[in-house]
Amino acid sequence: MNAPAHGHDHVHDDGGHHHHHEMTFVEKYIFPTDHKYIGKQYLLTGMLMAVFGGFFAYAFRMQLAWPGSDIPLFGHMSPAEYNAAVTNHGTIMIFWVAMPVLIAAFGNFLIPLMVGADDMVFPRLNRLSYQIFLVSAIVIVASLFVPGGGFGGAWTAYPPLSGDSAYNLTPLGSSLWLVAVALEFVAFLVGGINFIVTAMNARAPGMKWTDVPMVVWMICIASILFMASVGPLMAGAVMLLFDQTLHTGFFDPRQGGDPILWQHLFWFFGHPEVYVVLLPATGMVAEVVAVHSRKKLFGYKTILFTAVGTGVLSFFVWAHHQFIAGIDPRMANIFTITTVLISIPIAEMMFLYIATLYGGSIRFTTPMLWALGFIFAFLIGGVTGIPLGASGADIYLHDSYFVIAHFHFTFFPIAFIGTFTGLTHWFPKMFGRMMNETLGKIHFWGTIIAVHCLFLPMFVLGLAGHHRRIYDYTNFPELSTPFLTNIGIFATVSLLVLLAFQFVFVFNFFYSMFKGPVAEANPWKAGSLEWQCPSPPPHGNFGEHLPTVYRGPYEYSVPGRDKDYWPQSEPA
Amino acid sequence: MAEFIPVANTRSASGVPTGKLALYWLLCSEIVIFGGVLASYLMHRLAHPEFGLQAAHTNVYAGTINTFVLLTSSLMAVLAHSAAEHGDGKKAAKYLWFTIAGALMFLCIKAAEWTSEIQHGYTITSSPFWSFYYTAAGIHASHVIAGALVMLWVIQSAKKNKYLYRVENVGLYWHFVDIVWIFLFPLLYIAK
Amino acid sequence: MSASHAAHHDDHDGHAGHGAAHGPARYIKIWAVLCVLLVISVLGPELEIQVVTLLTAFGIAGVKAYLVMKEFMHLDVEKPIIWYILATGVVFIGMFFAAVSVDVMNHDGARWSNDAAKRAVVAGLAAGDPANHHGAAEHHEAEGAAEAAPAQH
Amino acid sequence: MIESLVPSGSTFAGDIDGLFVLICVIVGVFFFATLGMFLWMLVRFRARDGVPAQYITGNEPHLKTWITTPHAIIILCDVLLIVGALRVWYNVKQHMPEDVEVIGVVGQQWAWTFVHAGPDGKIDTSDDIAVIDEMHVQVDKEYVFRLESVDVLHSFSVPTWRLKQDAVPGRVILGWFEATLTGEFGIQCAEMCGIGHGIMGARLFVETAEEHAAWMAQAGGTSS
Repeated sequence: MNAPAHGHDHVHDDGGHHHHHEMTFVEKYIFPTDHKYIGKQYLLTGMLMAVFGGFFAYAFRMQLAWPGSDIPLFGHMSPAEYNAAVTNHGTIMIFWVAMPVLIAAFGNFLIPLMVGADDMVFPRLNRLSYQIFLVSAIVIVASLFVPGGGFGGAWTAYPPLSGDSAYNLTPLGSSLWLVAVALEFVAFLVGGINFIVTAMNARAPGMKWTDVPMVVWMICIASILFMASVGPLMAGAVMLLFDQTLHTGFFDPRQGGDPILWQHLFWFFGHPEVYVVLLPATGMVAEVVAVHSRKKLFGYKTILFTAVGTGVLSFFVWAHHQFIAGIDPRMANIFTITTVLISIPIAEMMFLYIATLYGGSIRFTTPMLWALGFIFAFLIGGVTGIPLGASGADIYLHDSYFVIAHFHFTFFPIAFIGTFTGLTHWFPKMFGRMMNETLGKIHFWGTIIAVHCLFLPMFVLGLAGHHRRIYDYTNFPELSTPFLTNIGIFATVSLLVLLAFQFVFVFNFFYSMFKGPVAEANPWKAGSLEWQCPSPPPHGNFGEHLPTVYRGPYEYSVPGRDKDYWPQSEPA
Repeated sequence: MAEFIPVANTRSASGVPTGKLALYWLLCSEIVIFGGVLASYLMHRLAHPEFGLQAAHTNVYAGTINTFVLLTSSLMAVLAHSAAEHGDGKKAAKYLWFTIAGALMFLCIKAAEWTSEIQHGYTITSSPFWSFYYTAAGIHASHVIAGALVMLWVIQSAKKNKYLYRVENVGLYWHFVDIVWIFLFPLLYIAK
Repeated sequence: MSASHAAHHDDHDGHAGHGAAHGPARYIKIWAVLCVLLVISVLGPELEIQVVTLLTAFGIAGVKAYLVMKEFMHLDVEKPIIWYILATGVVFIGMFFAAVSVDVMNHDGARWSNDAAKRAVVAGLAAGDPANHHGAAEHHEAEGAAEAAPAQH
Repeated sequence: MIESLVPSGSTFAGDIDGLFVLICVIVGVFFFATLGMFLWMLVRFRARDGVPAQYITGNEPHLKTWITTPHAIIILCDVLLIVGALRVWYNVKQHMPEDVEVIGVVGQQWAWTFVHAGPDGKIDTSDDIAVIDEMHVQVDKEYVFRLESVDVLHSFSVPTWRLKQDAVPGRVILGWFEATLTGEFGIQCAEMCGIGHGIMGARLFVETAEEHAAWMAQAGGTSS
């Protein structure tokens, strides 16, 4: 009831500016406030940062397979460079690839469209969020080229190593790394508030909370998780920055500080962070599974409750990253219980996705293949987490390649398979053109096979005692037997194959963007609101009349209708 | 550049005005940030009796006056809200100026206090207590500065009787900053 | 006129029924109460009785925060969703404290002991003892000595 | 499963391996059952001309059973896993043998120092034998290790024993082990500790009582 009054205010008050639809190039592409362009900016920045992350992966896998050799495009790799490469690979892939693409790019693009709004609630705040993010991306890249090199203390940045340049030997790199991460958090706090408030307040008339598409829910839950968990780490980042630059002793035992405190501050954020990126990916998979099997989601509310349950439970499990890190062993018992219990909601979520396929009419389009690939790979990632969460087995597996294999089987499906799911599905809406299905399928099969060949052998390496972040295994006779060396080489070759297949995607992406067949408004015959406006949507999304919602987003194959989908905005 | 204020901004499906809802989410994120610092401080404080001896060197008078200043500026903020509620933007702007004056006074007292402490040799590296003292109060002071800047921006529209709901929102933020100080004051100054 | 304002106010912010209770006069009254509480919280610890210190310093901080939230922020008439939002932050921080204090607040635990913290306590107490405290310079020396000692074990 | 890759050389190594096998069996059953269901659905419900999808909301009792039953079984399996994990954890990390010889382990950038108790069996006495990057223990004898770090975090990891514990500067962390297999094994640092992390290894020598006494005589003689 007060809403029209506000709107009235806004229209008439802009300090002399008046609203016009023709925007200059700079307004439209460089400093846009339109959520779709900000989403695309996030997407392209994230993809660019993925090149950095991927290049690091290439470089250190080459070093591991053929220690000391000259790496093409990189040259000889020193231990400091190796550490910087693994550290920044992890940091960039999580904070500058998974987060911007999954939450910010898809959140920006999809939330206003899916809730039937013309933009985010705070478009300029949204632009600010991207600008802060861009600065953080520039800082993290700059940190690699300062004297002393990039920060090499692992993405967890455990002090005292990260807090004292006498230990890490990267006085500038470590501070810039920390500043970049903190700036990135600020960007996502601002962006997250925008997402949550948009979904809470800007829903189309008639849209009940059970009518909100799953991916919107997931991005909002993820944003809330992020917001509630990142605070202690923000505080910790300030404290660690003071340790680095002013030589305070928050985490320095020589001055009465406590390094364990940082581990808690970090993992209190770090574990929910996993679910921050997981939930948007599962949301996109839910959308794609429903649309491409022409089925209503199996138990919409149950999926939602499993997501909320996973999110809440994820706050109670963080110390399983620290079982052997010097925390009190009695605490480990509590955290083992909570960690193993988190398997219940997340397994149920996967069951419900698979159950959605039951009775469906599954079309094996590229997005559907990616969604199915996500379920398959994430199942592996999920079940291999159990030995790590069970404290007894973690004693041996902690910080081994088993951990690496496990979390890459979660993060690769999340960050890449999830992204490809969303990108191939919403590409027509984003760019108004269809992607090439044949190239898409080649890319899918190449990627999915290569990624399993890359990470499955690492389980074996981990069980054989390979530890993480080791520059050269030939220093350890037990770890450089011909058998283990060959496994490492096999993994590296798989990585090269994996990277090679990404060129297929990049070509398909840019070629289709300009030369692909023009897409109709609703190429997948989907019911949710974003498909009820033109492709690509104009500024303001739905034109003069924003939609009204009459039903849930997943009314597929309703008996008695001649069409097998039922748009949310179509009056009964 | 053309301003585009979307219809989305004017909707209120949750029943809470958009600006206020966003503000409370912001406060939620601030609670965990300050909570992180204060929880870390408290853990050390309870385990390190020597913190009490060092806390005895803090200037309780400065802290008390600063608490008084912040409480008063909070009063000004709520009076501004009251004026804005009655549609009197000019009066609201006036009260917000008083609030900003309070913020400046707070910062001046803080600066004088820190100067004297640093001259006495109590710097941020003196001991973990002083590290926490400067860090926690510093993070709080940065919020005071941010709040004052936002208020300057709100005043510009309020004095033209526009966007009066912003007066309430910036006031809410200011009360939060006040509440944080209400807890920082006994934690850093009084508990010995 | 004022009735219509009150009605508008209720409409605007959902402060149903409280339009009359919140006014400048009441705000000033609350401010006066807050100032009195501030004086009590400063004077309480002067008695140097620990229970009184805790009660006056932290109990009154709680009361002050409550008053600001209720009277100035009008949280009492806000929709429940606002409470849930704020409670999210508070609850998670409480949980963080509960779990982390086991490691950080204790200096001894099952099969571990935090010797650095114990040394810091001893050195800090020695340096902060009024009997031998003559300024920060000495304070630094004492700390330096405490650092040097354990390195030789 | 693990012992085919790394020999099982301590009293609790077998427990950890057994726990791992237990977990693998439980989650393996779930994994393959889920996968089978998944693949079956992909084949059974692939798009076919003239066969429309069904309208299922997820509230149908006969279908919901397929979710709630595995759900209940997962809870049961979780209890089993937790009991198994906590048993092993208690034995390795919480239980503590009393009155046994102590070995000091000190990590620093980038070497391990092992302080052996020497002939008198007591640490922190004059006959201690401190050796860099070499640890000598006697087989079938319980030891307590006292883990410290000088500078940054390190992690004392002995794959053969399935033993891993971080060393935290400023803290003293205790643990125990009993070797069951003689021979020479590797020790690594398993926590990022700077540019030399990749070379921070040490050798572990598990010896019979006679060999150990001989080493002690020789090392004690040269070091004093």
